[in-house]
Amino acid sequence: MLAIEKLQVAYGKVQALWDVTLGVPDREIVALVGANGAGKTTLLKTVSGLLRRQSGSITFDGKHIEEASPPEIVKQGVVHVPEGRKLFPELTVIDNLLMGAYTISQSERPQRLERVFSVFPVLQERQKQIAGTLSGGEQQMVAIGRGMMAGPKLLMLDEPSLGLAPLLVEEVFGVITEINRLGVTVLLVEQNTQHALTLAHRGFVMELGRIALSGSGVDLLANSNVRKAYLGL
Amino acid sequence: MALLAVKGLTKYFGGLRAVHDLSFDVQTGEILGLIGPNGAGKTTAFNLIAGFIHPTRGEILLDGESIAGMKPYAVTRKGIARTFQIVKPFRKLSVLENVTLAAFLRFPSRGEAESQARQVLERMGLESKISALAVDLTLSEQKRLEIARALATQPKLLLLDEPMGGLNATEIEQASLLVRDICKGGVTIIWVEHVLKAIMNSSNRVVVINQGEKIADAPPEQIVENPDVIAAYLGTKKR
Amino acid sequence: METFVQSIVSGILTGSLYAMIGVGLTVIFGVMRIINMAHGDMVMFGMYGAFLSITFLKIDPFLSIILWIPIAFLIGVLIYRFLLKNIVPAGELNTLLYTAGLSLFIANLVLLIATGDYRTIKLKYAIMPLRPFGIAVPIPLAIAFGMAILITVALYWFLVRTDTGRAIRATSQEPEAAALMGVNVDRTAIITFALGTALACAAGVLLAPSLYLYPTVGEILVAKCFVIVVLGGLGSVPGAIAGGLLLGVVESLGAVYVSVPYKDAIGFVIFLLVLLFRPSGLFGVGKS
Amino acid sequence: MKKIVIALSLILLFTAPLIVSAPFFVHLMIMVLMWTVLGASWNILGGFTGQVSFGHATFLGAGAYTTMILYLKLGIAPWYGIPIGGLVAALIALPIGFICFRLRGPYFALSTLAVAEIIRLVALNWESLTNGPVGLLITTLPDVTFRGRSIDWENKIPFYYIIAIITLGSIVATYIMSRTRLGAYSLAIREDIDSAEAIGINTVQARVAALSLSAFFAGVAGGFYAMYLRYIDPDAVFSIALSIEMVFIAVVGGLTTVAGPLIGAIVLVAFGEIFREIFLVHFKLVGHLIFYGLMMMIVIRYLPEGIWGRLRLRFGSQH
Amino acid sequence: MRKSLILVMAVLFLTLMAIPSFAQDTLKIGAPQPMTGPDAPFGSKFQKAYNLALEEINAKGGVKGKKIEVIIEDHQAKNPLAATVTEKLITQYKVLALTGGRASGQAVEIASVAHRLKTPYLVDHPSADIITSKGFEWVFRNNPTGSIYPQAFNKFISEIPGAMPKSASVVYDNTVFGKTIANSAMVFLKSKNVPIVNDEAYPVNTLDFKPLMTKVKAQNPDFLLMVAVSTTDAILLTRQAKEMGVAPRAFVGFGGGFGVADIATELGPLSENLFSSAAWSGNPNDPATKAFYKKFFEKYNFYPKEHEVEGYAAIYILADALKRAKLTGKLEENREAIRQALLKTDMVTVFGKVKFGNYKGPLGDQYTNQNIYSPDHSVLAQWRGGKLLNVYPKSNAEIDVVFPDPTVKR
Repeated sequence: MLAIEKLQVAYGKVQALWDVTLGVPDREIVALVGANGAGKTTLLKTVSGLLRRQSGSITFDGKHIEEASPPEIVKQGVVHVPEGRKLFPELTVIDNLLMGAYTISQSERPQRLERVFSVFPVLQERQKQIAGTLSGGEQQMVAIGRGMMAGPKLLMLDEPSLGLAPLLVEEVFGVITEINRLGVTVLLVEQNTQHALTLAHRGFVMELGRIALSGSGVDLLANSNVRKAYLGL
Repeated sequence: MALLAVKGLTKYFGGLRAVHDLSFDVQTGEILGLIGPNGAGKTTAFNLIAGFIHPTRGEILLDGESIAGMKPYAVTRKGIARTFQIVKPFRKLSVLENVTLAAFLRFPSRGEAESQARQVLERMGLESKISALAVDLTLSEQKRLEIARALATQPKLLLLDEPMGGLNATEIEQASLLVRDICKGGVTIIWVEHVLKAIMNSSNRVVVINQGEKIADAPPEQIVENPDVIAAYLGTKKR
Repeated sequence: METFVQSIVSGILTGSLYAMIGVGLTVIFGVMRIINMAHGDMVMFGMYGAFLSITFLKIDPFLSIILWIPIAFLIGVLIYRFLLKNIVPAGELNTLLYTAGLSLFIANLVLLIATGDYRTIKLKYAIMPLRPFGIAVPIPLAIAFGMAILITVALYWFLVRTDTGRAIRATSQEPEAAALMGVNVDRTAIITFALGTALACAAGVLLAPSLYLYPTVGEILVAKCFVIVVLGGLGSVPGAIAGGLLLGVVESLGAVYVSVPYKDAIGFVIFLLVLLFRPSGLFGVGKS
Repeated sequence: MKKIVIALSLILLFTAPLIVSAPFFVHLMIMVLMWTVLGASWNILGGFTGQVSFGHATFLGAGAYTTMILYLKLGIAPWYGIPIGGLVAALIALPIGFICFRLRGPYFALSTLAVAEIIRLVALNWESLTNGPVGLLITTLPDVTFRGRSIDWENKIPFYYIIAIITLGSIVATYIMSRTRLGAYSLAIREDIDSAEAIGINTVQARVAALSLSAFFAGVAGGFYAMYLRYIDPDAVFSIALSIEMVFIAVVGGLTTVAGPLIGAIVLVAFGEIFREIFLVHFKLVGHLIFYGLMMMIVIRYLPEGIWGRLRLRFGSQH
Repeated sequence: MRKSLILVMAVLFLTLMAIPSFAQDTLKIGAPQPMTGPDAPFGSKFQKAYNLALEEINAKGGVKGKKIEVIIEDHQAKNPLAATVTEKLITQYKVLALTGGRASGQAVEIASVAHRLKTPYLVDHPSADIITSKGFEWVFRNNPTGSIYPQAFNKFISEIPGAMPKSASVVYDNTVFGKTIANSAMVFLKSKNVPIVNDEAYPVNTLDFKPLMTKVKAQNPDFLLMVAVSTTDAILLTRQAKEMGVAPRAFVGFGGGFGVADIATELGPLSENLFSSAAWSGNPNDPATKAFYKKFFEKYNFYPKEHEVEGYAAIYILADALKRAKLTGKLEENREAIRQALLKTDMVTVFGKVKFGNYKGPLGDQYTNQNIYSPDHSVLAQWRGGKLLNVYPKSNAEIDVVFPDPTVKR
């Protein structure tokens, strides 16, 4: 569904991605793991059009999207839930969600909202609350819900468990599985490697701007190389 | 006596508990690794020690003297220097000027400060870049520049906030050597890092924090066996 | 007691117009980080607009607002597109000086065309004030107040209820995330600037019957605008409304109970205190 | 090469009124130099520390009033009054600095604006000291003998040399600042205030020091203003417009440069005169400020680093 | 970069073209005025008045066979610029004499420069006392000083039985002008033991006087004295005083703001019986004034007031001096000759009689070259049916005074 080939990206003079090739098959959860600064976020930002590549190609459903603007990419069905949630802190929950549906016609919105509320019942209760006053976990749910409002074919989640207590982490991962069951393809960037890989159909390990390892989630988990890449043993 | 002693350090941001009842010591000559998952409170702990934020509760003692609540410049004058996670060089100034500025703290005359700065830059392997503007350096060079700048204040204790973040494998190797070298030169180091390989290889001791609290404090080889640490890092297995 | 009530009423009447001008400035700042020194000149545009309507078109100035809001919006689009767009990345100080130049340019262009003569708008129905409960309420200001409330409510509705409005608020809070939602940030900037201009112009139309107008009238309003916007928190719309009303009331009470010559100083002292102790403004939501 | 340029500039500075002796041009040169000092003063704070002040007229006004009041009420001659005016301005800068430097960025800028307005209103209403809106006027200056000859204060030449020396002082001070610790610290603060703190710089103290130095020169220029123009009133010397003009001179000339303010002042005064001459006197149209505004916009748009700043980049000079 | 270079070149080129191209054989008078900036409206008023006077004089062959020319420069209401343009007019354009100035702050700079550079300066409108009380022997003033403005009012309350206020509120703009007039009026009232219940200075161009009037109303003054240099302020003061229900026996306005036709058109019935104590209100019965009004209206399509009359008169006074002065070829001598001629001026203009002399003002200042008829120019007028009619002193009166104000319910 999403195919990235030989992607090179740089911030000014600093090269961030080297020859990254990666594919996300339809209806799967793909986990992208790796240390801080390995280039995971850069990759997502490039796919969503916030950053421009130097070379390489990105295709979505067979169409080239390297040159498209962020709004165009959203309309194609690729939605990026950024790291640190990036909610609109002074907007209410419902307004945040409606912002997610910015590219969607008015008539379809109630239906979308309903779907988000069915996944996150707590957001229905809190829809009038100002987003900045929610707890971390709730904010993450708003962020994911906001992403879902655009009706994505591919949802890219950047560190959804970041800064959450273990119980909430559980919940978020549960939600991700559920979203996937609803037919949405998920590209998941995580530091919580074990958890992410358990969940994912397929995983890629990034290191220093390159894809270091890839394989099915289960295989990678069993792979002692992964442990080595992380704990230095 | 420990060079630095942190006792019951606590910081709340509004209702958010960033650091809670954190206590640890650093002995002179040590490299202490400080690790923990994102959002665990490592940078907050650094900011508290360096005076950038003031603790809600708790004590920070340097050589037995309390430095909690001091302004950052005063802390630096006492002998604690730091680097930043996201580099903050003086972008439009030359590399030499960046470091000279820091050297002014101990050498009020420009001549002496400059020669001190040149020495430090040489140790950091930046002598060839001396007249370049900081903004034109690579990330790895900028990280080294920050360390050089910190060292030029002649600290007893150096706080490194993710010096390896964003570096490639060879650069990480070089940086590890550099850190050990600095320590040999008589500077005690507290080091926050995500590149665990490096920290495990170089530290004398590692403190692990999670959600603002200390969960382990031991030599590296014990840390990697610690089930709490593994859980904090890799996440608990889905049951 | 009557004195007190009268001061409060007068303060609120004037404050409602301050608020409208402030809201325009604050949305522009929120989305584009432009401190627009030419904002007062947009008010001046509106005042001349009202004058033109009654003098040449024989349209009641308050009615003519329907005509001038879209025109001002268009002017805003043109100014942003051709004069401001490229300067914004140069930083706040340069943008500020640039708009100061723009202000000189606009005011003196009007001076050349319209000459410096003072102009007035005479309304037959507005000579004696209303006197509900013995409190004097001048008719032009009362109408202006009512319309200012209508316009502000309409604007509020626009910002809260419509997609574009929501996009404007979202962009001012998290531009990158807004882009990820599919918002065209560039277009939002144009709309916002045009909207701010239209608001300033509308305030001018409403002020015109209560004031004299001349090309450099904008100057006396600019400093007040800043006070209002900072009082409410840079970028906050409810803040600017509250800031405007607060400034109106403080000036009014200060003039009565402290001293007329120092009434402007009171505004600035409060301004300074807010800056020092609550730099995010009285209504800013915890953004540092 | 550089030394020759400096020597030539100095010679030019001190012989200019002998070469161009028409009194009007001497007057214009005096105004240019006065604006240079004001631009240099703003540059010391705004250029070096990056702290944008919109209230620098405060210091000009403080200097002007000090000089004037000392002369009119205590009979202290202006040549003592001018430096004292500078000192008073520097002293006033201390509390302003300690209050306003708690704020950063646009908030600092707006706070200076507020302080300036408050001080203007105080000057306007404290009649026993300032004579309120009526202002203060001096009609004659006291006798001074220089090398056995009495100085003719009705002539512009003595004023020219006084302001030339003050200008030289401000430029030398800027140069020295760029070479010393305070200057270096200021640049560090401008570049990154957190890093500056981290390397042991007391940033509040350094900024207050820069502000005081800056205020000193604005105050001295104010003292000169009072003595040369002989009349001051609060709206004239404490106005926001005056503060903005100082910013404009510094920015147009080139921030952080030593020669920038001089270039900025020349451009500002010259264009003001030229545009008035062309449009008002020649074509009898009130269009000169349209073009002045347009010129401001064009300069900021195409030369954001300032005229001297751009030339300096091109020729690789340091100052 | 390239664009700005082109602009600079274009400007330089234009400058070269613009090198003064004045006719050589005219008699030049310089007039610094605010042509731009906040005071721009006044600059254009004076420009119109000067032009009318010049047309008339030059149509009759000018003075000594030469035409008179007025060079207007723009000081933008900025003091340093006023000094600069004065220097320029005197030394570059080599004018024989100066007039204009508009606001007192700038006029003080002009007077100071003119005095130093020994060029006669005829003040036509600025009224700050210091302009003629600092011994500037090159400075002459036709119009009254600020402290003379309330003279007619002072006479009125002293001479009409029962008119002496029992209490008075005084509000004035915080300018040299407002302050001087208010001081002068208050000094007089205090000497008559009238309590001043409000003494309020307000900033020029205040948008809202309601708070101030609320405060005044609370004192319930017997007389309300208002000083306004700006017409906006005068209109808003009167309107809002009445709107707030301030109810004195008399509303008395001082200063240019209260003498303009806009008062009647703007305020309508609210202007009825409002007093205006002014330096000059023009006697419409005088044929010269009538003729001037007519000519002015024909040319500009509006009736002149104080400013236009002052500007127009100034040109005639200078023309008269030029006529009498013995002009040689040398500029310095010519200027001295004009000064001498001005010292001997004794004529009548539309503004009234002119003769310059030294005497003591109402506040004790020693005036130099101040029109000795200034105190007599002061008249008390009253707005009646949309017209400003002189009511006091009797010799100048067009109609009987209405006092106390019957429209006010106390």
